[in-house]
Amino acid sequence: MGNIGGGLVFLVFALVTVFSAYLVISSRNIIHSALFLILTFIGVAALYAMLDADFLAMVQLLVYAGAISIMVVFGVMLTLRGGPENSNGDTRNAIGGAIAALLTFVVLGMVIFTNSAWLTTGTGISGGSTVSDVSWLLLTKYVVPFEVAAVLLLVAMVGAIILAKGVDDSK
Amino acid sequence: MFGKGLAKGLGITFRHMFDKKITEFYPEDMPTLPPRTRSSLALNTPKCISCGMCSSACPNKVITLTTDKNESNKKFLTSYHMDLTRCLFCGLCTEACPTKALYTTTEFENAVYFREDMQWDMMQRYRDKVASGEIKEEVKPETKQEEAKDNG
Amino acid sequence: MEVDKEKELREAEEMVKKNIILTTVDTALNWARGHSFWPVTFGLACCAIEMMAAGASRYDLSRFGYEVFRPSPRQADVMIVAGTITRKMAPAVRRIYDQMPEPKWVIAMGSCANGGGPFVDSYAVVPGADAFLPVDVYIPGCPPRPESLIYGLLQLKQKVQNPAKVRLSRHGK
Amino acid sequence: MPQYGSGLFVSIAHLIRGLFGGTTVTADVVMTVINSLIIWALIALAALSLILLERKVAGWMQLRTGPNRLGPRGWFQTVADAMKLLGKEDIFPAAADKWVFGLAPMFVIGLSVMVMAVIPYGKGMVPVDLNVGIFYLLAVSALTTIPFFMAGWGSNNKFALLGGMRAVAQMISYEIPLVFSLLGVVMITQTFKMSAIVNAQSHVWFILLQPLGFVVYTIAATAETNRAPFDLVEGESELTAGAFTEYTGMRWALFFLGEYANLFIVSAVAATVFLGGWQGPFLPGWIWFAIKVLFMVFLFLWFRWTFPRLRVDQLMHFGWKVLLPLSVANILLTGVGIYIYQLIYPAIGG
Repeated sequence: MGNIGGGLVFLVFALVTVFSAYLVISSRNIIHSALFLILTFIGVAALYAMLDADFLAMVQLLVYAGAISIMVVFGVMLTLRGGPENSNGDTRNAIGGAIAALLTFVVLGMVIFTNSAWLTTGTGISGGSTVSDVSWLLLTKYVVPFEVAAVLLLVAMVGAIILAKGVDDSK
Repeated sequence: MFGKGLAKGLGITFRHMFDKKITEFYPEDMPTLPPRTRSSLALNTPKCISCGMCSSACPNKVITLTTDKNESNKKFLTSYHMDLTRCLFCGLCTEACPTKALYTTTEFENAVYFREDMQWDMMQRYRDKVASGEIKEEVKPETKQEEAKDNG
Repeated sequence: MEVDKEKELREAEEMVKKNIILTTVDTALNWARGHSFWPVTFGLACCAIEMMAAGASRYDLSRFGYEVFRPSPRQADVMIVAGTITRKMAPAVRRIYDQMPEPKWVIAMGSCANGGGPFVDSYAVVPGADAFLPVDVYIPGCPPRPESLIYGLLQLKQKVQNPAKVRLSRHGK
Repeated sequence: MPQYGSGLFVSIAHLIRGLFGGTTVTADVVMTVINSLIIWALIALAALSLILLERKVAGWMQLRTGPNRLGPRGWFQTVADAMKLLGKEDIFPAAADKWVFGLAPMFVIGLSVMVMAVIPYGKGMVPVDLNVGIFYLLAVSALTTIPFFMAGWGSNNKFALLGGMRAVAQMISYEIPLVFSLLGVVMITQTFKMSAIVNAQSHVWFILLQPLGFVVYTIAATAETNRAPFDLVEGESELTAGAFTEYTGMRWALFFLGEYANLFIVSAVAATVFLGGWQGPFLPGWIWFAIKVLFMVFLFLWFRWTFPRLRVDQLMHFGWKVLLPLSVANILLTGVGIYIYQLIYPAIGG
């Protein structure tokens, strides 16, 4: 019963995720695309939660659905020219895009299925909360990648500030 | 210090929560308006000598009155209408009235449902008031004498 | 005239509503409506100052639940036309009225909104709000006291809660 | 300390559960349905009573009486308002983005229900006690920006769009201090679980250990719920009704409901995290919780009827240059404090 129910829930969320991801690229109105993107993120968060990765699910909600997508919307609105209708028309090189997407998919699949470390499907690192485990790993084993990511974000932020301030023409 | 003004403001609003309320409970308690409030107009018909001063004093042609003469060549009112849709309640008409027959009142419950109801028949209103006992019918002694003379 | 027709239509609508099932629901809704008129935040001239005074502490419209002045006509129930309607402003007033959701009512506050008031002879002034709006209650005064406005709103409450009574008051008189 | 009647609702829940066979799936499903119904009822009740309370408090602070006609002292005023709003015309603007416009109010209320599922209303009275409770709460309440944006966009109205954009900018800016202000408590308790955070306050409330965190939380929460002095989203004098300009009747009432549900939620979170939740002597836990929530609600109402609205730039300035550094400083102080405590505590023989 529980398994069937779980499978059903998974199916629902998977369908929602995939279908809204499809609508992101097929919507004519770019704002609708952005809103469907948010729905995709929420669906992915639900899938994470079903995998017992509750912390990751919440980060997905908070960061991607709550903040990043809003930033996307802001970006769209600041750069949108003309009306929103048909703002997301057919891409000129759909074939090239399809090839790129397929290649990415194949590469990811190869990484996942050839690397045995990805295939572990056992239980989590510990039965307790994933939060402490994640934080422990972030500040010990993966401290260097973590800090590198932070520096990357810092660079992006400095770049944004410089762009926002503009060039001083008087000098 | 930063935030001192904010704290002071919070203090003031909090104190006001327990202060005496200043609301006047109108439909339950009728407000006692100052006697010279100009909220409405009334005509004391017997006092009126039909001179038409009010009508000519009005800046907006609110007042229309018609008069007639009786057999002793004395004018009396046949109709007295006020068009409230134009009235300013400025009181110039009451100032112009030599006998103070027209006067301002403090009645303020004048709201009506239909536009026609704002055409006041002042003589009718006077009769209604007398009928409801709100004011006593005033019979001037001089009028009586004159009537007596006429009769006699 | 346009407005008269609108009024007639509305009364006809009222009559159609009077079938058995809808009557009770209607009574309940009318009861609720009569206790919660939310006016549009909107004033045209000096009468608006009295309207504000009616909302403030001394006269306190909130006792009746009428203090929720909504800035957007979409959420308002009653429009208090407070002040002189110039010919230039009339279309804007009409538009605000059109934007309000049914059921909606109009109160003409003060002589100007009733019938042009002191400016009735001016070429620039509309002689009364009922020239282009179906006015429900007229409040004479220049401007009316806050109490007068409260009385007007209570009259409107009477009208909303007992629609038949007001119709009778006209024809019975 | 004895608490009388604190197990009332828990016993009722056990009784119902027993009727459906204790730990079976049926019982779980029934309990879930009942819990969600209770949350819906709670939202309706909270909104109706808080709106009335707001109008009453506003009246008292302005030396007037507030609604006093319907029922005893005007208690049924908001019932009449709700009934009236049910009977209003439902207008869809011709140029509106139909789906986005229509769905936005439902999302607002849906998110409120989702958030209210993890709040501990009393001892053992958490509908869903998640491991990541408080983080879940923050994550879901971060999503509340989206319906506002949808409302602003979908209305196809200048005022609405400006209001929606303001809502998004404001809520994103104040989300960060809000999250950081709660982080201090999480550092002390070392858990995200709401019930565990309440249990950790059996000796001392966290408002005493985290006064700065409480202040930052209160301010950020005021902004997060779009209430004065941060009600720029709905700034009547400049934006008509902001994102809600085109909404009529029940659709608008859902936004209104969501606003007050949010007020209830931030107050409940403050009560849970800083004021000891349902902990308290003598009275049942859920009554203590209600008292604390009401205190927080009153605080927010008090702010609203005291302070004038901020300007947009002042709002952003305050959020990024005052609240954010303060909340980060709070995290640093808490870390140092915990470190010192861990040094000293063994030394004094703990």
